[in-house]
Amino acid sequence: MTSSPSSARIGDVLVRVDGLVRTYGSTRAVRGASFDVQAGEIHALCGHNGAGKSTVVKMLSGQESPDAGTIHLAGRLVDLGSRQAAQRGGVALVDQELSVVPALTVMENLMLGDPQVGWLDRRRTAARRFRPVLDDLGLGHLRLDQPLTDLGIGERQLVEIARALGQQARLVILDEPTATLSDVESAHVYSAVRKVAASGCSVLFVSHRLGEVLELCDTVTVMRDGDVVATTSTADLTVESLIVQMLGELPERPDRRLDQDTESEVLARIDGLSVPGRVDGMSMTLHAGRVHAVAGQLGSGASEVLRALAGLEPGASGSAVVDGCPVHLGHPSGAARAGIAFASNDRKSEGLFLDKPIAWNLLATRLGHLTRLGVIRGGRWSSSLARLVALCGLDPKRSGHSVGSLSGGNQQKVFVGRSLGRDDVRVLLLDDPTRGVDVGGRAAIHALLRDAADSGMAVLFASTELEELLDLADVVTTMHQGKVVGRHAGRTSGALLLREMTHGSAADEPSAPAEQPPGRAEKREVHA
Amino acid sequence: MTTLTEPPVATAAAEHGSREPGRRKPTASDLVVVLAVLAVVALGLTTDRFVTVANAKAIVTSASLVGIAALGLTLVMIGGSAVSLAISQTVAAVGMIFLSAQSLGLVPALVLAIVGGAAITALQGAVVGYAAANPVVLTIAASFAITGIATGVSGGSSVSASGRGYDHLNATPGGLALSVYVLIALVVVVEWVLRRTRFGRTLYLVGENRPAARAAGMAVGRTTAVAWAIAGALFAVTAAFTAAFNTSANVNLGGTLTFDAIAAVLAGGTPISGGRGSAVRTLAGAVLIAAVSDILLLRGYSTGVQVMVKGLIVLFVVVIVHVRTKGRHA
Amino acid sequence: GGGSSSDGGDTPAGGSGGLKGKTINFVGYGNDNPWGAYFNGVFTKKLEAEGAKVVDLTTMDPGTAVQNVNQAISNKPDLIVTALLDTSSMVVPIKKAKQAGVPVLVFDGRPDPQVDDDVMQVISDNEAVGKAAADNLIEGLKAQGKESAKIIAITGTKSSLVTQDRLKAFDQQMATAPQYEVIETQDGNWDPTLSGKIATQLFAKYGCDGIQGAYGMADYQALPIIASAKQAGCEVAGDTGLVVTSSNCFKAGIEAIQAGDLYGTATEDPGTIANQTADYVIRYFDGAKPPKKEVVKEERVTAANVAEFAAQCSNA
Amino acid sequence: MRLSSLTRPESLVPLVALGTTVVAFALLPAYTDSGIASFDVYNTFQIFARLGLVALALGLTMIAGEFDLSVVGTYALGGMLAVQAGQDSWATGVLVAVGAGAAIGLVQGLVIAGLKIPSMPVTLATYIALLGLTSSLSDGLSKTYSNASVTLWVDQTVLTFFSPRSLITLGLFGVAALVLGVSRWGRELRAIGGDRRASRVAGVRVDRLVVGTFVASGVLSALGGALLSFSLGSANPDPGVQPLILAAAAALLGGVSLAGGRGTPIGLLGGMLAVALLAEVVTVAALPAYVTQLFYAALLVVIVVIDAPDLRNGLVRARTRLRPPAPTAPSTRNDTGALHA
Ligand SMILES: Nc1ncnc2c1ncn2[C@@H]1O[C@H](COP(=O)(O)OP(=O)(O)OP(=O)(O)O)[C@@H](O)[C@H]1O
Ligand SMILES: Nc1ncnc2c1ncn2[C@@H]1O[C@H](COP(=O)(O)OP(=O)(O)OP(=O)(O)O)[C@@H](O)[C@H]1O
Ligand SMILES: [Mg+2]
Ligand SMILES: [Mg+2]
Repeated sequence: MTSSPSSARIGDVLVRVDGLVRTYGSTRAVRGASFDVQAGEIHALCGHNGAGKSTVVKMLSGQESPDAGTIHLAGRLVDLGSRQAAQRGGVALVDQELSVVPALTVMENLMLGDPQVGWLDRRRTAARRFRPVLDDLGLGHLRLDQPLTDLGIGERQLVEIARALGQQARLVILDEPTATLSDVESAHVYSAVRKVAASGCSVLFVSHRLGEVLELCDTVTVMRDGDVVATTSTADLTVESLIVQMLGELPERPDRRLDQDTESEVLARIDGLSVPGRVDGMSMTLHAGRVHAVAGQLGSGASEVLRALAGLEPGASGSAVVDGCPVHLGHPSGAARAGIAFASNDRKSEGLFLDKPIAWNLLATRLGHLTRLGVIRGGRWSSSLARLVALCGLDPKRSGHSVGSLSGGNQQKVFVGRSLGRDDVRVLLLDDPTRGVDVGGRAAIHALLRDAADSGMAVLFASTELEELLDLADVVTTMHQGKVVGRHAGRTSGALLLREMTHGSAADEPSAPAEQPPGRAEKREVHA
Repeated sequence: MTTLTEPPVATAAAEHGSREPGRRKPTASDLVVVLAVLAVVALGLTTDRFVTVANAKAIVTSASLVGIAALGLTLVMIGGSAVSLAISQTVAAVGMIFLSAQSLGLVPALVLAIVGGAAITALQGAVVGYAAANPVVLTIAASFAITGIATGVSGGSSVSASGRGYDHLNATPGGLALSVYVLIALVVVVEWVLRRTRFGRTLYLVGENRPAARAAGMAVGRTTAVAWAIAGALFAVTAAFTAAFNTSANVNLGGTLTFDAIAAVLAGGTPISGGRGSAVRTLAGAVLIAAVSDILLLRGYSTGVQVMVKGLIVLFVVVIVHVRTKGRHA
Repeated sequence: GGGSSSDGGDTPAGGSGGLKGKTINFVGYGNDNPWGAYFNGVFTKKLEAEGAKVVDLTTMDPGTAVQNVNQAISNKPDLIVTALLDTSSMVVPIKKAKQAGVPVLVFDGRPDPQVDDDVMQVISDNEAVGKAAADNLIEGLKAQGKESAKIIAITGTKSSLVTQDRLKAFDQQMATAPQYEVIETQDGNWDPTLSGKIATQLFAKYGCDGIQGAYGMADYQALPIIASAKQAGCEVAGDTGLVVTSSNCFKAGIEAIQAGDLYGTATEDPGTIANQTADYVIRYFDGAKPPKKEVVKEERVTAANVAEFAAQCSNA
Repeated sequence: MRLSSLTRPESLVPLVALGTTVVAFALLPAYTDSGIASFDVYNTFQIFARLGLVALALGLTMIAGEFDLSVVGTYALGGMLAVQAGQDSWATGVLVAVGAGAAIGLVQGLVIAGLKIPSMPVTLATYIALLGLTSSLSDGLSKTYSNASVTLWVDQTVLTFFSPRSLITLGLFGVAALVLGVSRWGRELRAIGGDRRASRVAGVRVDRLVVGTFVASGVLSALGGALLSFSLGSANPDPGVQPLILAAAAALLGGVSLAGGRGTPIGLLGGMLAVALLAEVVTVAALPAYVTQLFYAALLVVIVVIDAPDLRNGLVRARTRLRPPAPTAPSTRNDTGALHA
């Protein structure tokens, strides 16, 4: 756990953030953040979801103006009123969301918004500047005139990182740069970041991957609920102490029920499911009354398995049988007819109807049951609504409000609730069911899913989060690079799961162990 | 623990409308809207002969034909397909069919026209719905195709009626044009369909967020195609009335209807992005444009000024509606 | 054309070899206009029957028409026959044709005075048409015994000389009966739908008792006026009702006259002028040296003589 | 240029469109009895000049992910102003027209960028308003431009195939191609059309660029209208909807996508030339005008089909159904670029 603080100039404060405040409506996203970043330092910013990390990043990169507080760059008070102002001040950014333009080529993306590129395109000069960065990031094989659409999502992310690192800035901010990268790709990023830091440039590195934080960074600033909790040198930290800083205390696990398992009916069988370039011959069985998980990092194919079953991957092949009926892969409506309901990980653009009332959203997929000859039956509508609102723990008085006006957690409850309490849904698929949801909302959603399983559905979710996998799943299937690595029913060690998710199968294990009768996964605290 | 078989909770306030949440504080845009409405009303009241029964009749009559077509376009827009740029051409072609089928009698001719209009338009809707084709490009193509085929088939000549049955459409029961009654009846029906049927709900949801509707397994393609088919039928109704009114039809029968209909829908405050709008709003938009044009005419302004003001009204409503809906979610 | 004969005036001689093998470039009104469609059919058939080759460059777009005339000049045909969608934009092409030595025959509307001498013309007598409309109105109103009357006119596209000529003659003739006053003249743009809309608004503006007569410049404009009058609850025709007249007779107009709704119209039907234009071309190539300008005789049509014109007017 | 770059829609569509029409043009002698005269080329460029600038204006806004329906309104107004203000001096006329176009573009750009409104309804409203304004400026009448020397000058034959008007139009396409090709604007224009949020994050001045694009669009359309009026010697207050539809068709045939982010001025040039060539072929071959319309319809349907995402999905599905792919080693590569993110 050593990283070599390299520059002689360490000790000079390059960035001083003092008392930054930013509120959105009634949400106090950042309540008074203060920390310093030294020149040549790799400085981590950690905290749980919604702690305010990205908001700080936005203020430092000129995307948002602080309500109060100051930012000093190299000792000078600066007003970063726009992206351009921040860039002129020497701040480069990798945004939390992938921010490259698929319509452009690699070179054009690298030059996009670059303050050092003038009105006239000097492609050769720019190429000279960016080529070494691309090489460092393992993108040496790319042609600069290749359109970005030829690249996978990981390579696109690397191109965005290259753009920031190549800008010869004083401060490079990377907001979750490795979230969508494989380990090899991440390793390239680490070495490139170290190289940039070695040249005297400061790096602000936001990440949820605590291992990489401790490995790569010199100092960690931890945020919790909009406040800065502490800034500590990584030399003085372990994963456990960092988690304590982030969460205040180790989280209480919800009480798991311990009812003994009997044989449970096989509800669905998936055989040889493939999605070109994504999933390679995945097979599994789903049992009624069980919560199943596919575990895998972004890009492992876990999410595509769910999408393929939901009919959203046109290139999917293989067979899936629900309740004895084959599912036509490739048609969402075919999946729906087969009794499959799907909740995407992209709640906003592929999930909810944000402008529409909660009632409409909750009942959107069961209109057939609420109508006679196509006409809505008011009585059934209200009774179904009341039942679902109660089931999801929502405020019945607000069922006429638009879903967009709800908090993230409640939005997710509506999204999940849409598929509950329906006789025709046999299999419930959820891709990252608690994305962007805080602790309380998360517990509520977990309870909803457990209830759904108890009512006789098979629940299958995809997740990258160890804690959620251990808390919720009865059966975990791990995936890596499109292939199933392991299956775990009942007691599982988090460390094993994590290894399989990040490194693929251990050499001595058979790659796809036979199905074991499902049991309860053991509750354990795991942090690798 | 809540089980799924639990009886409905009695506390739920049954909500099936699209009522917006609570009361909002009045904003600057509210003020602008109120002022604009007052200005139009004041202009109307101070215009000679504006407040007369005859003039009111004239306004609704001139709004009726555009209004019926705009009603069809409303469905297209709510469903998230933006606009059809082939309305004029569809109306012209259907008008020609309607008049040349007069020898069969009024009702068969009407049925033929409506089926024809629905079929032409539903075909486009199916491509938009099932293949996610761009409706603007597709309907430009359709407008070329319809005009090309209609010109080729008719040799460019006007079709005159092969019977007198069409004249019933020019009737004025109670002193008001039949098309006005038809418009009002259609507004009621379309509004009911939008609010109270599965199709209506699905259409709003598809229009609001097509990927979400698709992912939820809803019948996106079918809903879109049906919406376009109804739109086509409504275009056909406009076509029958227009053809009956003019007693002959050629490929130019549709005139500027495409843009008039779009203007009426937009002036009613329906956003082009889909998921919102209503039949009543479109009626209001059509009447607003007709009323303001009427005021300008009564005050002696030229056609050019009337057209210009029509454009400015649409611009005003588009901006105001946008500012207000954005304000609600910011 | 290779011909004999002594060129008297500056009318280019077509020669006397007849039409066989001659090429005529025809930039008429497009087929998407009913009037044009019928004209084109009659005209082309007649010339082709004589052995001429007619190159069809018809269009309804004024800009395209200019380009097509330029194209025609470059084709070096024996004759260009054209209609003027936009009088002023045709000035330069006509001059160019003259320079290139290609004869031009203009039909329907008259050319700009600047190039009046540079072309041959078979034009409709638009002044007669306008006058006929006024005569119809005056006659109809007098027959009803009206001491005074208010009249509206909904015209063709105002920018065309056709409309302007008709309107001028119409106004002049109306001035001879000052008890009947033209209170509104609106541009109906040769558009039936627009004309109906304007009429609806005018009936609202003046009320049924405020308008006693109406002129729609084409039959397909007058019929929507009648329809909108009826919709507004105004009486049409009969002993006291609205007197409506038009011009450019069409089948639907003749039927309306026979039904008693339309008081009268005037000819300017496409068949007559097409025949006369074709005839002119034949005479020109036969070396008959037709006069530089021929005016098509236009007739007033009312219930009294409608039978006579029913066939002539029922082509479009 | 690599072969792969020719198979991308922004090059492929105009190449196919232009190729088809050039072949049809070259084969003219096969189905007419006249050969190809140099005038046919000249006239093609005249047709091109008539709508070229409008297509360029519309195309530029489409590349930026907007859709400026008002171009034809500005075109009509520009033509009218040039005639009314330019009776004595053509330069004054052009200046007034171009100034008005710039002002219209500026106002629209500010409204669209400032309030983040979709451009289609805004520019549609402006289009209607501008047609009304033009018509009320001229009382609904065509206005004659009496300065015949200007009319003769803009259309005189230059270098056999061109006229000053078509050369100016070609020149402006060249300028646009050059500016977008060598400066950052080209990249940024496609960037804001392709992904506006990402461009903003990357540091592109999105709003300025949107406003600038609308100003350019207004200037080009107004200039196009002025040139047309000079050439015709008259200004028509109502050009109808045909120019708009044709300009849109030309832009789409030029490889520009309505979704934005795709297209180049050279592609637009190709698309517009294809439209002009087709018109010329139809003219020379004396085909009925409706044949042109059927041809446009066919070309546009092809574009629709190429661009329809769910149709592509359906094809993938059908291919999978027919021929299940042999298990391949998955990689992070995504050749179709269709990410579900
Ligand atoms: N534009 C916005 N409007 C309203 N609320 C916002 C907005 N942006 C952020 N927030 C809220 O501010 C809080 C902090 O968000 P921020 O994105 O900074 O969290 P984060 O620490 O980056 O979380 P994550 O780890 O999930 O990225 C959250 O509660 C979020 O919901
Ligand atoms: N834009 C908004 N308009 C109206 N109400 C809102 C809006 N944003 C939040 N609310 C409501 O204000 C309240 C507080 O919101 P907040 O995001 O803090 O919820 P929360 O308690 O954190 O819920 P959760 O735990 O589910 O995230 C909630 O009832 C929420 O639905
Ligand atoms: Mg964040
Ligand atoms: Mg919250």
